[in-house]
Amino acid sequence: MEHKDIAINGDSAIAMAWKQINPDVCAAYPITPQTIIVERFSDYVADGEVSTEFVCTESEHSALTLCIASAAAGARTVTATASVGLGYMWEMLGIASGLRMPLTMAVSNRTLSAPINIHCDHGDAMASRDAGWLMIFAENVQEAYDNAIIALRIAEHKDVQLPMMTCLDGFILTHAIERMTPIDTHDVKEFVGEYKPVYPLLDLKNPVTYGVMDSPDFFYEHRYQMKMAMDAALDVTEKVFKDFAKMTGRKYSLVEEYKCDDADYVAVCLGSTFGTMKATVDILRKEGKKVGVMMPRLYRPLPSKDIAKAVKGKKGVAVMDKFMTLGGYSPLYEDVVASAVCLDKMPEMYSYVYGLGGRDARVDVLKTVFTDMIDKKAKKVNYLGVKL
Amino acid sequence: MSLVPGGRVIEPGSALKFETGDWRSFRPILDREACIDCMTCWIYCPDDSVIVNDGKFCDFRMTHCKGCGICAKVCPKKAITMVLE
Amino acid sequence: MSKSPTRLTSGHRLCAGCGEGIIVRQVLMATDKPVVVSNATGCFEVSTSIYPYTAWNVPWIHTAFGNAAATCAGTEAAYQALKRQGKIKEDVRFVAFAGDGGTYDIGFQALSGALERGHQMMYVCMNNEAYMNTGIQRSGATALGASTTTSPAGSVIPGKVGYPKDLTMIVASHNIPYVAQVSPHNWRDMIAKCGKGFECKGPAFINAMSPCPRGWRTDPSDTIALALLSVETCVWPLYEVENGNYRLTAESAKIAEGKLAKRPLTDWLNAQGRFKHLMKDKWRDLIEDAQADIDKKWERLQKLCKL
Amino acid sequence: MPLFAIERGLDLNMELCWHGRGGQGVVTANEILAETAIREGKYVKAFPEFGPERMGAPIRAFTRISSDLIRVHSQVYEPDIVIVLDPTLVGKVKSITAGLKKGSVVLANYSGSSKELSEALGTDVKCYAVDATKISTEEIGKPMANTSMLGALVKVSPIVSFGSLEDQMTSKFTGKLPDKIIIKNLSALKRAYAEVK
Repeated sequence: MEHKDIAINGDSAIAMAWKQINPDVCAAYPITPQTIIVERFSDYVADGEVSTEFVCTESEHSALTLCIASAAAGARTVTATASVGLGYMWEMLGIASGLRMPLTMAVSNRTLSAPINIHCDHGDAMASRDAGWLMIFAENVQEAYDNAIIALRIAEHKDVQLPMMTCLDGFILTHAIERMTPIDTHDVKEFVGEYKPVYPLLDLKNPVTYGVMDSPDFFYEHRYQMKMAMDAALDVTEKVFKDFAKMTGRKYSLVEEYKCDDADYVAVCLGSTFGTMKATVDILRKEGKKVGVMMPRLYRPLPSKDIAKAVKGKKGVAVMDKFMTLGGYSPLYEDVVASAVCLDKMPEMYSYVYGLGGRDARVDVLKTVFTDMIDKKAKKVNYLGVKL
Repeated sequence: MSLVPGGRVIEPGSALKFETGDWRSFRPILDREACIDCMTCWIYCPDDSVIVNDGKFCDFRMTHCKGCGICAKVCPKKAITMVLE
Repeated sequence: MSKSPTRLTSGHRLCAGCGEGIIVRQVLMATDKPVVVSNATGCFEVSTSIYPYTAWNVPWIHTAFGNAAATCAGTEAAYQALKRQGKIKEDVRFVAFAGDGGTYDIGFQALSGALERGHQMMYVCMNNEAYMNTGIQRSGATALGASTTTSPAGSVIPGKVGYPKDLTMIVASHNIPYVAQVSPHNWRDMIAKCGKGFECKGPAFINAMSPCPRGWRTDPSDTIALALLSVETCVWPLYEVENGNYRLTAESAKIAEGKLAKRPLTDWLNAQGRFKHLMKDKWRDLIEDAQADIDKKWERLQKLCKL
Repeated sequence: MPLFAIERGLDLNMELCWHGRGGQGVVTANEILAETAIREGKYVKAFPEFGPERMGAPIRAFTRISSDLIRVHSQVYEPDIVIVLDPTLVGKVKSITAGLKKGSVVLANYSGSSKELSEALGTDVKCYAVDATKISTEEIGKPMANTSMLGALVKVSPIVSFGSLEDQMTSKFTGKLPDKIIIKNLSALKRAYAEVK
């Protein structure tokens, strides 16, 4: 079917996906740079373009609480947040996953305070990476939109039943207008399907108790069930990606690779930087340098095997974290190194911290990630572009 | 694994299987003669341990009664006494 | 009434003589419609949902401590959405239970937000004047001079410093359709008020006095007597605010009319171990201050009821 | 004939940098340009420089327009075209001329000549001036120079066609603004196209 491409920013694209999905409930609290999502969706509600019960709460804590309770009651539920808003939700993140609520949340990635800074880095997402949520990242507006639709199918799958965060870089994607191919609303509805809640509270004839007091006798097992669900999510995601490609022609993989096959040196990154790095790779390839870049599109669960396969045999791997762990190694670096432990021969692994608090990821600076590795100038841990 | 994911309990009222009767030091004894079936003990029992049948006092649910003694204190006819187990 | 279905079963693990079990049973008797219950973390939540058991015969959800109102609002939002789509036919009631810690303190923001948004729900606070679940720590509802584990009666400081906040009045200032104070000793008053709360259009708030034998250092069998005493001393006046109109009810109405004696605060203090230290001569001024505070609030409430 | 010919042919790949003040419609102009380019089947990345700035503060915005998929997400550092919406920024804001390279051009809302403009900016790249404040005041009735500047822009560099720009503006604002206002904006667009030097 012919579709007309549109000009749209990342936040509006999320709101558009929600409009097409027409979820039962959306409870949210506005925060920069997620605000446009909530504003646009409010427009849809005000104009009767969706039948969603929209609740604009008094805090992020309440927003996610409402979403959890709504999902428990049996409603398809979505929300969105960013930065310290995600931090304010933190208590409820683990409760959403622990209660196995398959809700979806767009996260317009922004750093955490202090000092307060409204710009993009992955501080919010990384501080929440172990909360039992599935996490997926987007390179551009198209992917942010696609992820918002794909996420429902993964989260709601009977073998998964976990909440899912769809991350999009704050401002860089949320506020930037790009060309996007929207999916026909009918196709979106067909793709996500009718919501089938598991043990809903509103099944009044079968009363269910949610949020019990767990003892040491059971808690570990309940956690282990979540681990099994995370494992299952890898297969489910691949299957959903296939279905999505059938519908749109857009093919996604757990780990996206760009010119990695014959590369000696590769970089690993998340989000919009993947795009800028592709352009960087193209420039260096023209200079005859065998470099490539990859992105674990699905970040939680971590596609460890695919990462190991992709870095196998490389001379050097630069892992780029748009976040800095203080007093330790940064998360994506740890994840990639741990994934590669199974290899007979570990490639040289370098940690690159970059882009904190909105520090722009420029092509000329990103080039040094590769050239430093090639010229043996890269240190074990590098702080790209920091002014000392 | 047979546990329902998320720690959900899908069997309502299953706590009935958990007997709190052995928490009790004192047990309520009813003087059936003095009882006027006013249900005062029933409405104030925190543990739903006054069994009522057809609007009449039937029995104490001794499997669950914790022996708090509220029923004895609120009985307008002083028909309930607490005795040491 | 005794034929209505049991919504909360035996086998919960509240302390013997706990006021909360009595309150919840009475509240749930106030409607014959299906109910969905939300619960804040606290004694009641813990005691009724110890895995793999549940004392609940109705749908019940607990998520966290400071968000019972938001949890309840979430179930209600889902209901509104599904009802609109015709996916649910029943006429359902939504009720939240929380302690004073989960209401006066950590859950206050969520409560205020939910009331302002106007969800169709009833929120019931079971006020035992401290964090009892975690071992009797002071809350914003703890009375002046009460000894708790974080406001202990010391040689220099005589227990809790400062008066409890008047949450019922604060909630009434949200101008929601129905607000009331209740006490479990008067089940008729309790059930009548909760019945109004369940049926009013918009949010309702019920604040219930909930004697706690463990935290108050009282005998479990005295729970109902203490509940009555809180009303007779005007520590806990029974009243309602229906669409902005204040009205005293039950014993409190009788005290205002002079048909029942208002008992001195010392009767209330003497009855409980948590106030025992106040009986020393050196804290006499404090008792007088506490009495004066109660008298002032009682006078103001009577004025509001005459408006 | 366009004043500044694109020699890249079909392989269009341009980077633009906008300068203006908060509230002058920089973001809207950028949005219209982006929408028009997509209407023509091009790829776009258009975004403002983000910050807590309020009404009146100097702000920047960036546009990438390409015939191919755009992968770079960073800000624009070596613009092909610089557009200045507010004449009071000329000579005052140094970043206007930052990163200019051989073949770059500057288009400014400026009442003087293009020669005076290049002198004021202290640059030897090709400069174009249009008195967009005057045009918009006369045509629209208020000094909102953003639509006029779009008209001048497509004259200087036909990154999108004038016709598509007219079409996009008409369809974007129909139903949202009174027809009279839309027509006035289109007149401003046309006049600036004709008057830019």
